[in-house]
Amino acid sequence: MNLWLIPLFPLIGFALNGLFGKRLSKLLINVIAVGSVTASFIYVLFVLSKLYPLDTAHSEHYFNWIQSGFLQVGFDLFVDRLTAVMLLVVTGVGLLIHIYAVGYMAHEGGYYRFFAYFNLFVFFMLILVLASNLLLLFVGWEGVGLCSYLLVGFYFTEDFASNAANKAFIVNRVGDFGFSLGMFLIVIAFKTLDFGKIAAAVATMPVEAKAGTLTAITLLLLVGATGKSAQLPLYVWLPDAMAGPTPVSALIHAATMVTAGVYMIARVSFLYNHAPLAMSVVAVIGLLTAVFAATIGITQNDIKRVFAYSTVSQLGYMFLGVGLGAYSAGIFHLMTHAFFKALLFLGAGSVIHGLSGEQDLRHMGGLRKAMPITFVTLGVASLAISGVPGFSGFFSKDAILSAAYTNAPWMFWVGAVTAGITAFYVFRAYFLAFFGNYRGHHHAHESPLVMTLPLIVLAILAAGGGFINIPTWLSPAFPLSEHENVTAMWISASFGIIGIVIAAFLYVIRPSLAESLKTSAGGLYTLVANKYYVDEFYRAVIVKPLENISRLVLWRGVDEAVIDTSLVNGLGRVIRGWGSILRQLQSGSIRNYATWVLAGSLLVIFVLGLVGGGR
Amino acid sequence: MDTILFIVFAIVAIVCAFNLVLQRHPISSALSLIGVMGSLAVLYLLLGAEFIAMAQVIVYGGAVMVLFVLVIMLLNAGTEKISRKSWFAQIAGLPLLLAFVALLGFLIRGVLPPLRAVQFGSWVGGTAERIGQMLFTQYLLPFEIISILILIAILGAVVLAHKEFD
Amino acid sequence: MNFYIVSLIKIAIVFGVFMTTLAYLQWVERKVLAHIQSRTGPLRVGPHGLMQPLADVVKLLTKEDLLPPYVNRFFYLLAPFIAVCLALISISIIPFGPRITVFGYQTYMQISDVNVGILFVLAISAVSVYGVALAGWSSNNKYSLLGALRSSAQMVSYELPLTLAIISPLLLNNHLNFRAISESQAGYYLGFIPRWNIVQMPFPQIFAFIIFMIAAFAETNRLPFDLAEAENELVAGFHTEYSSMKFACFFMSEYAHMVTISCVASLLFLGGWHPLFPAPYSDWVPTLLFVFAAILCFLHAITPARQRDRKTFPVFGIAFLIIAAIWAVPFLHFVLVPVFWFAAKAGFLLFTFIWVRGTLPRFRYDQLMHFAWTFLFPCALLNLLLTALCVAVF
Amino acid sequence: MPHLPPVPLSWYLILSAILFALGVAGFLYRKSILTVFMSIELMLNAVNLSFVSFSYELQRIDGHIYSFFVMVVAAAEAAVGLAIILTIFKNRGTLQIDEVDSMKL
Repeated sequence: MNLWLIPLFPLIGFALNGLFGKRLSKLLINVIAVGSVTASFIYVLFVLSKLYPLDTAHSEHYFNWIQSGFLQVGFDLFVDRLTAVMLLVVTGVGLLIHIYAVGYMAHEGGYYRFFAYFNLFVFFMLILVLASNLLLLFVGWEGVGLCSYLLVGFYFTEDFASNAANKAFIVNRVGDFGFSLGMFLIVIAFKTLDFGKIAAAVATMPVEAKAGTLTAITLLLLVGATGKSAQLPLYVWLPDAMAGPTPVSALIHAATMVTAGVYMIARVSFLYNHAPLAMSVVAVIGLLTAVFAATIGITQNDIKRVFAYSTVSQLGYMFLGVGLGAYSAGIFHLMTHAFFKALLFLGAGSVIHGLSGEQDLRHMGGLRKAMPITFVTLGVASLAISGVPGFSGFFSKDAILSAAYTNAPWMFWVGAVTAGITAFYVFRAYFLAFFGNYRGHHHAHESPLVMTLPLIVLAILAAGGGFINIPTWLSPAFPLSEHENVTAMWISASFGIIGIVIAAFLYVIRPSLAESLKTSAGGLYTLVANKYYVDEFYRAVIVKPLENISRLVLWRGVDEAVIDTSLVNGLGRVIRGWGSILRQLQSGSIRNYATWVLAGSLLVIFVLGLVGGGR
Repeated sequence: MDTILFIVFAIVAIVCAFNLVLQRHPISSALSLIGVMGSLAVLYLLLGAEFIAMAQVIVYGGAVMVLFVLVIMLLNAGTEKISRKSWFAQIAGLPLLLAFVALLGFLIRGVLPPLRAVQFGSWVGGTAERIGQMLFTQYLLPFEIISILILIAILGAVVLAHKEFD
Repeated sequence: MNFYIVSLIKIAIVFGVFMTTLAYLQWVERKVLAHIQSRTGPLRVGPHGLMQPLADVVKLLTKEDLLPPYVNRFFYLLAPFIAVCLALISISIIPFGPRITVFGYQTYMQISDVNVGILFVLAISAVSVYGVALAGWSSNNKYSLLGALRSSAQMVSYELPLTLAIISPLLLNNHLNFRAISESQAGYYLGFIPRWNIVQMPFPQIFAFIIFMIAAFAETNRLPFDLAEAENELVAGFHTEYSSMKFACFFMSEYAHMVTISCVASLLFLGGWHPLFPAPYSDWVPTLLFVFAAILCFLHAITPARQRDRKTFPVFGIAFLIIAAIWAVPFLHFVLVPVFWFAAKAGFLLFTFIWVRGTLPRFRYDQLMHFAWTFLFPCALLNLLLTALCVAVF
Repeated sequence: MPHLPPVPLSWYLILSAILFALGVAGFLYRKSILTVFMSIELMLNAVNLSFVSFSYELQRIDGHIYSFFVMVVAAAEAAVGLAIILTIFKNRGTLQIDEVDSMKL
């Protein structure tokens, strides 16, 4: 089936734009960038239609990549139903966002650079989802991290952008460290990195009641997943990553890359199924992250930050889902989230674009007349994320929450409240932006068709995406949970609607009430608005001590005192001493050298003569 | 006959070589060297190396030494000056050399197994035909490499000399 | 012992003929040049100036031997010696005819038969630079030095096309030995076209011959390439400071070079001693030729241009008849006919040397070097490649 | 002609050693770059004689090939070396080997 063609198209696009983009016209860059993703999307459709119904995984082996002792890692790609969902999300949503970016980036510098990175990102993301072994997946994993770094730091001349890029990169290193350790442990335990072989090996092992090897492996992989998918405690990079252009936030930091952690856990679900302890940890982390991020989201005034925290929060939901063993629910939510969160970001981008770069909600308001399409589409997305019945978010969130309701009721209640909070702060942002009076100074205008078209398509998907029955599609891999829980469904939906109503009351009907609430909350508000001082905490506990140790011990102590003074300079001194003796030999006179050569050859002949003379 | 030829030309070679070392003027040294080379060519003939003998005269006599003479003439090189430098070589050189010759002589006479006696015409292996065959079969790679070396040397000489007369 | 005696006899014969040729070659040159320039040339000494070479020798020998005070004595004296020795030595390996049997003793018409004859000639011609170079340098005179430098560079440069031009006929004959080369050119195509290398299949060496001759002019420092002496710019080049016998040595070496190189050219390209016509006819060609010359002499004697011709021409005619008679003796054919053909070819080439001298002006020095490196050398290389290709393919 | 015994090959080798030693001596004791260079050529020639002698002893022509290669290398070396000497002379105005010492401290 030539699966390798799927990632090849974006790679070609990257190569062309990256190498020659400086000399190409904007139109050509667009054609290459969008065309390559389109080709990839069409080819994905073609492949999937050929492979339908994909009852068994289709895998292809190309060549042996690493051959070392017992370890053999091939360049293998494969497609199963999970991969199929991810492929469609990545190429489909990716294509829409590419089209959107053509309009959004039209007036930015470094145009070709942006699209080259964008294509490269799609390439790595496709490698990630197509990989048939953990190491190849890790290649994609790191590749998307690299692209994320490059694109967050797209405005690298600005301090905040390059700082945010560094932060994203460094925090992810912590996660990748765990991931690598997990892989090493897998190599030791199973002598392979191939998903199929690991699954076969795990199937013969008992479920670990207490912590064991599998628990260790899964927890280490979880560390990696928390880094990539911005979960507690490594979520801090994602809100800052909004420094990149909005399409980047939509594609990388909402729809695809950050969900890689969820995908990875679903991919190695056979490991997690045998480590219940680790699964509980996943679920707890997911739930905590959901609540934590949601509360912060209430207080943010930057429209993109609001959505960023909402992303963290929704990712928490997905983790909750996979942690409860409802993998299909997690993936389902991953897909619907890709639709509505991409739409939210693109809509936000459209607003920002229309306001010439204004991101602060306090300087917006009343935009519904100026940007009707954005208004409607963003409304659909907000309804979807709030879990209003009928919209896509409702179905996927409901799947997760009903899983929670069955397994651990307290998790369900926390999750449901969080759904309410989510609905509240999303609609807070929505109302602040589109209702009331305009509080800014820029002239607002609707975005061009090239931007609104993807919005409309995504709005349709966000509204109707819930009717795609992902859990059934994935049922061969992940058995369906026994029953749909109608009670849970209504409870969570009503929490969402209550959140919307409160938001409407506070920000549309009685705007002054919000301010008085803020002041009355006082310290609590300050705490939340400052994101619980997590960044400051990390700085004080981790960064500062590291800096101090580096400066005092490593630099002053080890480097200057030990290495510089005694080793480097000391060696130098010794060598200089010897050199001052030996340089007498280097008289600069060729004939003296020749004399030494003569003496040496004499010695050689003498020895050879002694040895040979014996014969 | 070939004994006489050997003795005569060996003596010529040694005398010329001494002259090379002792003469103060480069052109005298150059002519002495040509004498050595000519004598060696005759000795090669005695050893049955007719091609090498002729190549010796053509390459050394006709090309290398002509270059030397040309350069000496071009630079109008005069007699040498006395130099006090590299005293080490001047002190240690002679004893080392004597030891060198003595050692080699001892090795050749005492250690090597008895060698053939040279009789002119008893072995004529070095015909142009056989050398050509060897060069183009067994020694083809060294031959090609040495051609490249020559090319590089030509280029180097051209570059060096060109800068000179610009 | 026989070997040494026969060799000594051969050396004596060759030396005598060679020296005479050298002496009279100068007379021929002066005569030919004179006639090219519508003059009469030497006339006073002997009939038609035939005694002029002898007179010259006497003059050179009896002239005062000048030794300028500023020269480098040793090399100044060594240079003409080197020049003349090297010039004379090459003739020793030139074969003038096939293997012959004299009084039951088989021998070659050649002083020594060297396996690597061509290489020997090349070696000697390569070394003969020293004579000129040393003469110019030791004279301590800037004209001489310039002449010597020019001459050395010129000879070194033209040696390349010369050598390359020699290699291509060797590809056809597969020998380095002059005798073998010459013998492989025996026979005729279609019964009348001689298989000389100049027309030898599969690739006629006519271009090689032309290149060889051009390079030979330069190697012998002859016009139009006589930059080393160029009397109007360098006075006389490398031999400005030489006089009397030492000058004669240089003079002799030039002519010896000419003779040698003509011999080499006729051996390599013109089939050596092999006649132009198939044997039944060619045996009588020399006789007929000399009879024809005798008839011409008698005709001139009947209608003399000058008074004295009335006496001299009949004498010449009778001499020619005697020579024709000698060539007509059948049992001498096997010795004399090859020698005649060899001499005829070499003589024709020598005449070409003189002819060119009388015709062409001198090149400028940069033109000379430019010609060698950018035209002659590539041409020779191309010719060599084509020959090798043809030999390999056919 | 008096009948002389043939020369043993070791004489050739000893001649080669002597010539080589003289070459080294020239290298060590002569001051002019040109003469030093000529001494090198002398050493190469001495080695060539050894090659040809051993070739005779073994009755194989490999030694001839080696000495042929040595000649070619010597020719290449002479071309480049003399060009260098020319350059040195133009830049320094000297041919004394001991005066070309600016690499020395």
